[in-house]
Formats: sequence, C-alpha cells, structure tokens
Amino acid sequence: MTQEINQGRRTALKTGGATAIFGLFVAAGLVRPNTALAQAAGWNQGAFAAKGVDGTVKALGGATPAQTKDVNWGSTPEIAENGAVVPVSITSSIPKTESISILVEKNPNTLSAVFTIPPGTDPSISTRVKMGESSAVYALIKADGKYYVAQRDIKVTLGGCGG
Amino acid sequence: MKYATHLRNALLAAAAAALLVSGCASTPRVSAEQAHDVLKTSFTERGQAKLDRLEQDDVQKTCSYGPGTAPSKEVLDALEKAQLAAIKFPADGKLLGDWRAGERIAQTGTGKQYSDNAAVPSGANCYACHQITPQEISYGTIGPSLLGYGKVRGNSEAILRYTYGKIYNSNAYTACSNMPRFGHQNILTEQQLKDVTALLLDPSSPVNK
Amino acid sequence: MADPMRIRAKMEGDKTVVRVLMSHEMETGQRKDSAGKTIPAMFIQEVTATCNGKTVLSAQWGTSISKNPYLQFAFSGAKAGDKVVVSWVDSKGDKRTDEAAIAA
Amino acid sequence: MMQWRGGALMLGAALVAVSVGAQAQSGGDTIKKIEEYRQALADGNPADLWEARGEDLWKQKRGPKNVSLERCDLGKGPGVVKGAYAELPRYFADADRVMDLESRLLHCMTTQQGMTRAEALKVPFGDGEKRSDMEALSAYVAGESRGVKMNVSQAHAKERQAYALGQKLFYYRGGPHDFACATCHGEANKRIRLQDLPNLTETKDAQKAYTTWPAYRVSQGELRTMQWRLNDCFRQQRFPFLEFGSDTSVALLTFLARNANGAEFNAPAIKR
Repeated sequence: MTQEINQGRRTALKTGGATAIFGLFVAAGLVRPNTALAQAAGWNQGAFAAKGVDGTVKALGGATPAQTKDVNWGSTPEIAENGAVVPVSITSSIPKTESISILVEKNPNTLSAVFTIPPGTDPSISTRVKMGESSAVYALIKADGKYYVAQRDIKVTLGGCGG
Repeated sequence: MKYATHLRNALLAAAAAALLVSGCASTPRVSAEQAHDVLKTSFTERGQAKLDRLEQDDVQKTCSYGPGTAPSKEVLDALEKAQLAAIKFPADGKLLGDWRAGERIAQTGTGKQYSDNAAVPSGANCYACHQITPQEISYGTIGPSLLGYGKVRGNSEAILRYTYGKIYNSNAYTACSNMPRFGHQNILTEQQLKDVTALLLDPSSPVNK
Repeated sequence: MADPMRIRAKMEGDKTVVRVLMSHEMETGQRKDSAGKTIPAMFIQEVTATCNGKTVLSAQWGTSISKNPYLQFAFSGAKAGDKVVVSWVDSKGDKRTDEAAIAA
Repeated sequence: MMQWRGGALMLGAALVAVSVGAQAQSGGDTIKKIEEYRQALADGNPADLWEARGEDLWKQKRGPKNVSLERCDLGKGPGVVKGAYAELPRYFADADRVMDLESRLLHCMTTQQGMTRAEALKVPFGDGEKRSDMEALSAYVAGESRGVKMNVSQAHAKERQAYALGQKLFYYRGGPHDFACATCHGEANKRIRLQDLPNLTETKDAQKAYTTWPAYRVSQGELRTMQWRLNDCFRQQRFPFLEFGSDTSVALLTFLARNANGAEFNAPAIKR
C-alpha cells in the first residue's frame, strides 16, 4: 500500500561510504584501556576499546584483512528504521571459519562482538547491534588463521514527530 | 440556509457513525462542551504543558470536526480572513533569514512538549510532514512536497509574503489546515520564521538546487 | 538477579537452530541520566552455549550489542530432547544460566 | 584523525568501486528496505521476556491481601485470560464503568490484592531497571488473545457512550500546535518522517494498528501498552499529561478497539 505511493519519490541515497573507507586505514594506537570496568576472564579489553577497523583487527591479533565476497549478509537490512536495534546476520562460506566479528565503523568503539565458531557449529550468526549513525558495518572473518573482511553500508534514519 | 447546511451535516455525521458502528441502534451524541469537560478531568499539568492547553480558541473550536460535519464555506472563509488579519509581518520588512539555520529548525522536532525544556528554542519539525531538501530521505507526507519550492515560484514580494505568512499562520490561507500556526501560536520566533522562509526561497538553499 | 532468558532450540533437518533472548540493559556508559550524570557502562561481555557438555558457541560482546540481546545460531550433532545450556557474564560480574530442551 | 598507510591503498580503490554502486540506489527503494528491516526484527521479539514476567506476576500472591490475580475477572469470568483482550474495553457491572485492560488490572490490583492506586501505578511505564508490572501484565494478557478475532461490544449504553465520546475526542484540537488525534490519523496513506500513519477511522488501518499493540519498541527497549501509546501521542500533541485509566483513555480506546472489530489480534508485536 505504502509502496505504491512512494514509488514516485526517487531520491539519491546518501551513504557513509567514503568516510568508512578512510576509516579502514585509521592507524592503530588508539587503544584506550578502560580500567574502570570489571571484566570477564577471557574478555578482550583491548579489542573492544580499539577504534577503527585496522586497529581492531590488530588488537585481535591479526594483520590487515583481505577483502572477501564469501560473506552472506542474510536478512541484514540496508536501511535501519532505528539505530538502537539493527539486525545483523552474517554467514561465512570461507572454509575453516573460526570466528565471526561485527565491526561498526562509526561507533565510539568499533568492535561490537566476536563469535567463536567451534567445529560442528554453522559459521553463521544473527544478532542485533546499536548504531549511532549511518555507517559501514564489517564482517571480520577469521578462517584458518587468516583474517578476511566484507563491508555493508547501513543507513540509519530519523523518525518520530517529537524529535 | 445556514440551518439547512447544519441539518445536512448532522445527517451525514449520523450516517458516518452508523457505518462504523453497524448494528447499533442509537449512537449517543456528544457535544463539544461534554468532550471538553471529560478532558478537564483526564489530564494533569506537567512541565510546560498546563491545563489551559485544553481550552480551544476560535480556530480550534471550528476545526474540531469529524467526517461529514465540516463547517460551511462562509464559516471557513471568515476564519481565513480573521487569521490573515492577525499576521504580524516583521517591522524591518526583511523576510529572508539564514537558510542553514532554517534547515536545522526544519529538522528539529522538539518544543512545547511537557518533556521539553521550555528554555530551549522550539523546532518546526517540517520534515515530519514535508519533503524539503533532496538530501533528507526521512520525510513525511502529511503535507505537500516542498522540493524546488523557490525555483518554481520565484522570489517576488508576493511570494515572500505568502510564504512567511503561511508559516506564520497556515489557517490564513487554508482554514483548518493540519499545519501548526508557528508565528500566531508563538512556536517560532520572528528570526526563526525568517530562517525557515529562507530555507524555502533562498536560491542557494538545497531546496532550490 | 536478572530475569530468565528465553531460549528456543529446535531441530531443522539434522541441525539444531537456537534462538535466545536475554533480559539485559546493555548500558553503553555514554548515556546521561536526567540529572546529566553519566550512566555507568553495564553490559554482557561473554556468552557461552553448550550442548551435551560440548561448547557449541562462545562470544565476546561490547557495549554496542542492543538492549535485551537476541542471538541466533545453529549446530550439528544433537537430537530432540537434548538440552542447550546458555550462560552469560556481564561487566559487573552478574551471571545467568538457563537451559531449554531441543524441540523436534 | 585520518592517517593513510601506503600499503593499503590498493584495497581502498577496490572498496571505492563498491561504495559508488551503493550510491546509485534510489529513494524509491527506501520503503521496501524499511520493510526488510521490520521483517528482520520479527524473528526474535523481546516482548517474550515481558510476557513471561507478566505470567509470573499474574500467578504470584501479591499486595496486602496476598492473593494472585487468578480471580480477576477480565470480562470472561474470574481468572479467564484467554481471548479477554480481544473483547476489551467493555462494561463491568461491578465498577459500573467501561474499562480497558489496564484500568481493569488496576481495579483488580486495588480491590482484590488490596494495593493502593499509587502502589499499583508506581511504575506505569517502565524505564530500564525501573520495570513496570503493569506493562508486563498487559503483555501477558494481550498475548493470550493472539489469533482471536477482535470483538468489542456496543451492547451496553455506557459502551455506546464511550465510543461516541472517543470519536468526538479524536477530532478535538488543542494546544499550541492545534493538533488532534485526527491530524495524524485521520487520512489514509500518510506518513510522518518514514513511519506510516494508520488512518484510525478506516477499518483496515484501524485493525492493523490496534491488533499490533502492545509492542516492544526498539527505540526504547521497552514493551509499551495502549495506555502508553495514548500518553505519548498526547505528549507529542503538546497536550498536558493523560491520566492512567482516565475517561479520555477509556473512551479513545473503546473507539479504536471497536473500529478494529473482526481483525485477528496479533500482539505483543515489535515496532520501531
């Protein structure tokens, strides 16, 4: 119903693409350990405090990741009606996938989550992340000891009548 | 004449109500006074929103109608005339402000809610209802698209005054418009009204690119 | 004490699909309360899922996982009636463990 | 903040090509993509957490009289929850008043469990750690009407009176913005920003809207009920604060629920 009315309204979509690319090369060294936080034993404090994709990968113990097309984003939307809940679904078809991480370029801390995939578990996870603004989102895959990255731009829209 | 219109409107109202509540023998009638009295017992003041907000002015009284009960053309014409006469144009004669400030006002949805800080200037929330600049894809459709507003209409004194006046008091041109009377009701300041006018009419505004 | 998780585990073919909802604020540490004071960060940091004593998924989370987190994954090697056990630990050291039997 | 490193330039060029492709998308797709977003959310609705807590609260002995709500009559007999929400609001002889679910729960909490109104409404709308029992109970009761057809009665004179009053109030303009409910919800096929606005005077839209509340609002991370929905509409209408279970609440809810008659109830839902 709504689709019909709005089909005529064709507007260029602004994406956060260009900025996101620069972000890939933001130098490491921004790791700011947050000592005030208690933490679970195996929690990688450095990686979660890192800013930028490169810095995050480094903090996770990897080198510059290779770009990959072997990632399926499943039901991950291109436009999120609300940044507080953005569904992210990532399936890796890279053999020997060991972990899947979600990185949001423009969030205050880039790394959202690291999922470790043991043998017997599908290299596929769905969860929901917060996004402060439109941004590139990265799937960072560790497979057979190497890192791979795939990008998805997600636009976060404004809503509501009371601001 | 007037009586006949009223009678027709009343019949239409009854028919509309019957459509919604089919199978119901009698739909009780509720007067504006009854509605007002119920509201008075149902709300409490909070923040800047006091109970006087439940009191209607002439425009609100005239415009609180449902389907099939619209006031006569004479009533609506008189309403427009009275509202037009109440518009205060800027004393300095300048109607165009800063379109960039206007864009911020158009994007801002806060102001006058009980949850808002009364000391912070209100926004106009234009994007809630109108498409304005091509860059903003999150816009509403309650009002018409204003894309290319100034490019289409030009920048004549008449257009300037109409645009400023429409933002100041929408009811001066369209009785019972859905659009707030931003100047008349002191939602926006004179400078803010000029800024929003500039967003629509300044040739360098993205609206007109 | 946090509310129980809602865990749904179901056989789809020879795989077990697990859906988990957790009741948690996932406070970022960047929001301010009405008095302007920063609300301290408080979020789930580690999640572990096991089945028949074997870890089927483990995760580390930061502050940007959404409030009341949702998680879906799938694994092989279990059958209907087996139990999936999910645990989380948050940044304050609060813990929660719940389980669900795998539905056919 | 940006610092280039020579070795990575080639990769950068490859990604630029990808992003130009993304920029060619047009706004006509926006609504389709928002729909995809909503569908992606539907698979795990945190409202489940509220329904579970609400069921516990319903069965727990609470209040000064230390009784559960299992003797509370929601209109289909004491303790009957199944299908009750689909027939509310309705006239209750014991209170001689039309009541929606939340005013009825309040009635049972005060008369049966012995709580004061203030106690029962300590947290009418939840906010993080301050959780609302009323929202959890409403989620549970509403969930027990999933799949049931809306069937709100107009048999009693007070039910007809509430409907007529609700209709009148729907068009009542006031406040600095001249807004009525009808300003946003009186016309078909409109939206505010990107949100579709149901025309609540028209059967199909009214049905779709009413049968998807209560709902988990992702923007707030909370489950919200119809009482909250009305409160927040009035806040944005720039009206004063709508009192819980007031005559205005009950009348508007009667108008809205009755207009949704015949549709299958399907909530708690998940919404922006």
